Amino acid sequence: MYTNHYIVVAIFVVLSIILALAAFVLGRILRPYKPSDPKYTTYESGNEPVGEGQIRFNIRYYLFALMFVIFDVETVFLYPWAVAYNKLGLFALVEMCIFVVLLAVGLLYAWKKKVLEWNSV
Amino acid sequence: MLHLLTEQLTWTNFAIFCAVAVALLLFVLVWVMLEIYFERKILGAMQFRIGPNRVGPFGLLQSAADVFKLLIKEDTIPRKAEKQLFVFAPILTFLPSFSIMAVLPYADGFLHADINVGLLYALSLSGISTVGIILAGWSSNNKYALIGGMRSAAQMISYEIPIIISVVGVVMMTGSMNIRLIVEGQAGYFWNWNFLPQIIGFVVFVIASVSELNRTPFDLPEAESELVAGYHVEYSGFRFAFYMLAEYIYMFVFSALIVLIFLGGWNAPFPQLDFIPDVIWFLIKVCCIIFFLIWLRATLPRVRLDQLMGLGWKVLLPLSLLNIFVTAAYMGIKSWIIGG
Amino acid sequence: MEAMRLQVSDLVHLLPELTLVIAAVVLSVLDLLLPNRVNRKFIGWLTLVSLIISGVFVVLQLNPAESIELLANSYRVDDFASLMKLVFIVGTGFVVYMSFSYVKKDEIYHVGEYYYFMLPATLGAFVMASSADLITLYVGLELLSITSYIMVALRKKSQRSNEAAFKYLVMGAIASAIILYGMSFLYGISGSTNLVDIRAAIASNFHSYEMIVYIASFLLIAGLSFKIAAAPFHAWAPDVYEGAPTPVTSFLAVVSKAAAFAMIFRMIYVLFAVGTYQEVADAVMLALSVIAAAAMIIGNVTALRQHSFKRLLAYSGVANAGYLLVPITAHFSTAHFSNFSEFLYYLIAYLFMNIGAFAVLMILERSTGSDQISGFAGLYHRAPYTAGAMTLIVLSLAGFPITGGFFGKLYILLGAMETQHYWLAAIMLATTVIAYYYYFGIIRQMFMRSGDESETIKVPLTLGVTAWICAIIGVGLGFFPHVILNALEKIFSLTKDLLLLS
Amino acid sequence: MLDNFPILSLIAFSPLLGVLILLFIPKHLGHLHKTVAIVITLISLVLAGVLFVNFHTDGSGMQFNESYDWISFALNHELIGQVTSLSFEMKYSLGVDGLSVAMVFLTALVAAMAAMASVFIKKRWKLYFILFLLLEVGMFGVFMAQDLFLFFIFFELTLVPMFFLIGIWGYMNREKAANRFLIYNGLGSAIMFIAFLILVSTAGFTQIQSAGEWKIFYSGDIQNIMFNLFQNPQSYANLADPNNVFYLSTELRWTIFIMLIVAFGIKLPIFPFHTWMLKVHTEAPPATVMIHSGILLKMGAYGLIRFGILFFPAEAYQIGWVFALLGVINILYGAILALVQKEFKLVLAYSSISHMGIVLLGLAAFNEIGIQGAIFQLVSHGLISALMFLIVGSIYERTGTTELSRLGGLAKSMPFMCGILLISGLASLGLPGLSGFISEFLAFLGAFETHKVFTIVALLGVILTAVYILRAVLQITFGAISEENTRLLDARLIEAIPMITLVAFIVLLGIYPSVLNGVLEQTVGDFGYFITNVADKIGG
Amino acid sequence: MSGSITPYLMLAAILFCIGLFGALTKKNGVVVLLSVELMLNAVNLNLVAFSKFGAIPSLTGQIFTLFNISIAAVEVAIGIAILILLYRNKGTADVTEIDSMKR
Repeated sequence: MYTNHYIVVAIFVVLSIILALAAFVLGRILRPYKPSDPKYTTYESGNEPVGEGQIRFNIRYYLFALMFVIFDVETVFLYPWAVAYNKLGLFALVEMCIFVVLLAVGLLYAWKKKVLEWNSV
Repeated sequence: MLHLLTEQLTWTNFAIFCAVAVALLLFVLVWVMLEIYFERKILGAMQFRIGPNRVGPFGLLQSAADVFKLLIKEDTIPRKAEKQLFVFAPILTFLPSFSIMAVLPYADGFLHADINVGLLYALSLSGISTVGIILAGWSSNNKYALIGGMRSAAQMISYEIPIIISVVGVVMMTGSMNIRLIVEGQAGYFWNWNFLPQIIGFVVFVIASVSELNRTPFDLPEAESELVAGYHVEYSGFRFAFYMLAEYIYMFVFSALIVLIFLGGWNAPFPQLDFIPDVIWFLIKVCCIIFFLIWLRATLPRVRLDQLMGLGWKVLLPLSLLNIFVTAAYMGIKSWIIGG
Repeated sequence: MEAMRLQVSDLVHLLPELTLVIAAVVLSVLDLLLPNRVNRKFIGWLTLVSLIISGVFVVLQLNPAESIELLANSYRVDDFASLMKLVFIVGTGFVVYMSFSYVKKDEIYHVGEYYYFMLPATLGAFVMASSADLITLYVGLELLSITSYIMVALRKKSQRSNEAAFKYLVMGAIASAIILYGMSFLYGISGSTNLVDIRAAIASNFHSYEMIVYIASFLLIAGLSFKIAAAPFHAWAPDVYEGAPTPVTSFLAVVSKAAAFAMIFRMIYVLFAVGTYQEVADAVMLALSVIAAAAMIIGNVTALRQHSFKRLLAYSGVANAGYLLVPITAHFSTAHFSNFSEFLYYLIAYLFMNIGAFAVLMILERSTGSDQISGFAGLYHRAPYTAGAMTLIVLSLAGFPITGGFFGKLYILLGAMETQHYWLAAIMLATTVIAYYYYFGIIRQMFMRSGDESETIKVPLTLGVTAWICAIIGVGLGFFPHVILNALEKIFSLTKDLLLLS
Repeated sequence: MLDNFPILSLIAFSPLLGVLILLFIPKHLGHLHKTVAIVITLISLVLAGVLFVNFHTDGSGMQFNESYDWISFALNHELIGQVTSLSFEMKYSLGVDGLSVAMVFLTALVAAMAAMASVFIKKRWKLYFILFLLLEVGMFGVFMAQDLFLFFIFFELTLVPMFFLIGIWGYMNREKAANRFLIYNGLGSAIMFIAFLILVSTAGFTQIQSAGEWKIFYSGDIQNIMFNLFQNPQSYANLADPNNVFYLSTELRWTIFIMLIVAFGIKLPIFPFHTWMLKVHTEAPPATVMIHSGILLKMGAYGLIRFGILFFPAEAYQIGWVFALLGVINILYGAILALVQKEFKLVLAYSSISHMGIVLLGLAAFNEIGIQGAIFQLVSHGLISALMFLIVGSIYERTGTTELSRLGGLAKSMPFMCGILLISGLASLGLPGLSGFISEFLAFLGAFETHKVFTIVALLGVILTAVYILRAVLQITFGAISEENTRLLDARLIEAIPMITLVAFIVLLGIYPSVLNGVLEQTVGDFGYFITNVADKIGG
Repeated sequence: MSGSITPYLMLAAILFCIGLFGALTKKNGVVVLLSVELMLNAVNLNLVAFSKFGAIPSLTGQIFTLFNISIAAVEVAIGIAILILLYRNKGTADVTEIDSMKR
């Protein structure tokens, strides 16, 4: 039964959740609880926090996220092809060449447009 | 184990599955503690220090003590934090790390689940941890945490692509994404292993793995000196422990993946060494990789962020794309020679 | 299994597409590697050249002895596709040519991209026209749509352009999702994505899946109506048209729309026109005709209230989408099977009318800086030749004889009459009369109002040439429609090229 | 003599020559433009005269036929059995019968006069005359076309230049008038077009089957449609069968017929559709109104006869009383409203409505005399109203007003013009010896045979006509003169020539109607025979 | 393994409707894009369900899904890019404020 494999996987997932919950419950029982105001302030090297915590961050992060989305999803096509590579002919390789070249052009584009340069935090 | 998996599911079988899983969990927890102990020990040795030596014999129980300390530590959630997400984030980071272990085979016939897209499963689940890290950074409502989280996310997603593409070559050679089959495809001795024909993929995979693990020289998200502790700056107690747990489990997971995909899994390198059991070989190889990782940490300085990103996108990604064609060419030549 | 696979020899049939792909890649690399100071205009010329080369290949493919079926009939090189491709090529070619006078560095920062993005967009349209498979159809649709989203947003610093792009994206994506949802049901009942197989599945067990067939076809119709901007799914069009750079607007109005029409035509006719149950065909045609009627009425009536010429053209585009839907909904009758020629002829006329109108709009935008209709005031005095061309174009748009627009409408109406769609024809004519009001409003502005007469308008070469070419062809189409239509009849085979009856 | 000579095309497209010449004359040479235009219209007039003279008065059917394949293209027939060709045909085919000849000559005449009267145009000569000549092409074409589509094309061709002529050179509310003209007429032609298309897709569907060949085609050829409708019982249009999509059922016939009435009724204009025409008459420049009232309105009547009545004689016969009723309403409504108008132009506009009512009444008679009267009335009113508006234009140019109260006693300052005005007024009210009398007399005579009551009521209109015409004309000529009107100049030569010419023709028709009658006789006879024949067959 | 297709179709329909509703009503541009993705994923679910339990099960549905996934990714990438652009120029990602072209 092939499902069995996934049941095992499910067991692992559940188990890790149980572990986490158990640990937190255990911790709650064991740990002390002595609230004081400074404990609950946001940490900022011991100073009073300045401004908002959720600051606007650099646009670069988005660009990388976009790059990631594109390249990550393109692997969707690489994997099926790779699995069946032995059964496909030379022409499939040529097709994949074209595909990868297009990907590479995309990378080159990002490169030349300085998307890959990281120039701040 | 394998034959149980092919049978109809019964309650007994289910119980056995659960028991084996729990056993693995316990093993992993112990393993992680040992890992931390040895890391500190080896680092100490490399830096001409002694390392932990007080708790237990040779300081072996030092890690256990640390865990216990974290367990009984007061756990604070900052007032400004987004509480639900803050609580949820460490679990989300930890969960995939352990779940990946379900598909790792440890020896011939010794595995938990034999999924035919095991490789994909492993690699894609590792991506989910990134979400936990971003959540941690965001929900803490702390500038350091946010920047750390974003950096970490940027780094992880940047290196995930080379990782994923670099194993395409292996998949091509094996014709399957089943990790067990990948290992069986390398049956034989070290000249049959994938790391030789896949040398580019291997190198890319190892380097990217180091980065995925956020370890030196790519440990920017945690960069103590600039970001205090990165995304988990606000975490304490056992929530913090979960990040550490996840990190060290990932160390095991990625080492195991390197071994399984490129280094022949449980196969012995020389015919003379066949007498050593499979599982031991597997563990030896994993230990070697882990040692290598620790060694790196002791040796290399931390790179700059722009260098890090540049390496990932401008070197590793093109290399991994190139690897696909190198593999294709290699396979073509091989079949040409064999097919004559 | 071997038939599924693409052979090297098949690449010959894909030459038009390959030309575009290669040109797009080469041009993008070229654009990247050239230093910044180099003027990017030559990329536009190269784009034009590659379009022409591709067009030559398409022409060479016309009227093959046997329609070429690639990849298990999922990609077809037949005359339906080739003719539509020619329309796309001509449309895009004009858009590129007009752009030479439009693109200004301070507004469009990525001149290279601006030009070579036309190529993948056209390629998407090609794929839409050539496909007989849901997957390739969808991929083509998205290739076109996604490229268009970017092109709309190319005026980076313009808030309107951004807004338009976002609206277009969201609406387009929703429409795509709806189309896709419909497609998934078609796949569900047939287990295949090939249109011919789906038709067979519908025919063989229609009654067990009646509901699903209806749901699927209505979802498809709704989604595709979005793409052709037919009412009541047209809300995005005016805003997007207004916000986009004007040549891109004309691209959307002509090529995008034509491509979506190609897709509708192919899908509806292969799936429902013959060989299936009459009732489902009737229901689909009825739904389409309701949309056509709504588009004609809403488009024309709303256009009456517009002050911006661009928005007016958008609504006129909505109305024209309605006109173009009529031959599709007309279906067949005892002696009426010429839906495609009617459609294509009007599409060609529409192409030239619209491109010409946009060319004149661009001339005006350059001189007055706005796209208001009042900008036409006294154009006759300021730029008499442009006003002359515009008059011809407007007459064609309004459907006055003897112009392409008139004969296009005539054939469509005749088809509707031959199939007894009297009400649809009546609506079409009534709305045409409504349209007189706003089309002649432009003429009124040009000839009867006095603008700032002292200031003469400098007409950029490419725009003036485009406007006049379009005006002349528009009128020529009216005088010699039979030239095109007879050629079309010689080339096009209904059973082989459209209905895929093999 | 003219049998193989393309005289019709020559007439129809002779104004295009003028357009070509005008295109190459620089803008500022205004007078040159005018001269060219007048010469060209005179050439057309001469040609039309040649046609008129050469017309075989005893020949029935169409004469001077010219027919060329213009647009003919194949339609897809892959799915229709053994058919070898399926096509659509649109012919360039011209031809004239008595009715057409009369209208063509009228057109040429009025157009030439209007060209001369264009002295009132003060700006943009070049464009004006180009449009004017294009308009003339359209008008000629309408009266000659022997193909439904060709007719429609020419019909539409008159719309655009007219729109410009009104919109650019009109008075204060010119744009509104132009718009209204466009929309109403556009609507009319749209309705007409639907009717035509239904006709073409049913009665225009013809098949020719011979050895091995099976050709079918759709055609807009009028003769072909008539043949299919009446002479060929085997044509699909006549075969009642629920599966026959080409069958022209009774309902469909009625639909088309009513559509045609409405379409041409708007143009004519019949009572409820007349509002646009008032605006045009008051706002358009005089020369344009001459054309409009003199010819364009006649196109409606022409279409009504040619397509409404001749295509659907049985239907027309059955609702003949409706025609008569509408005619009476038009006559009385126009006359009564003309009576109360304060503006001379509006008086004339309503008088046009009233006079068109006479046309309707004449047609409603469905006998030779009635039809002849109707056609006579078309020609006569064309001449009279052109003359009247010419004078109005002259007066307006001098006084700047057409309000009756502000005009008066003009006979003192411009006796010649007032004399002409008086003559035209008398012609309009039907004084014997002038053309108006003949036409009204014939129309009423014909109508009395069939619709006695309506005719008697309509006769009231004649009295009213006399009243309003005399009221207006006498007010202008002999009323109290106002200070500023004393120093007005009389007609210039360029105005006098058209006035005299038109008067001459009015008088000619009045005292020697055979000029026109000869041309019309055979045609009208054919019409009458045809109508009664078909109507009898139907049993109406 | 016996399966009925109905639950999958129901789930897909529900997801699709949620997505459509969200795409048409939500204020935040990002949420709108998310909703669109939800619609596309509902379709993917549909396709995969059909490919397993459809009238004629076949792999084509899964291949279709792969295409959809990648296209959806591209779409959202472009969407985010445009949204960022908009945010830079306008300072908000609230789609209800995108109205500069309303008259």
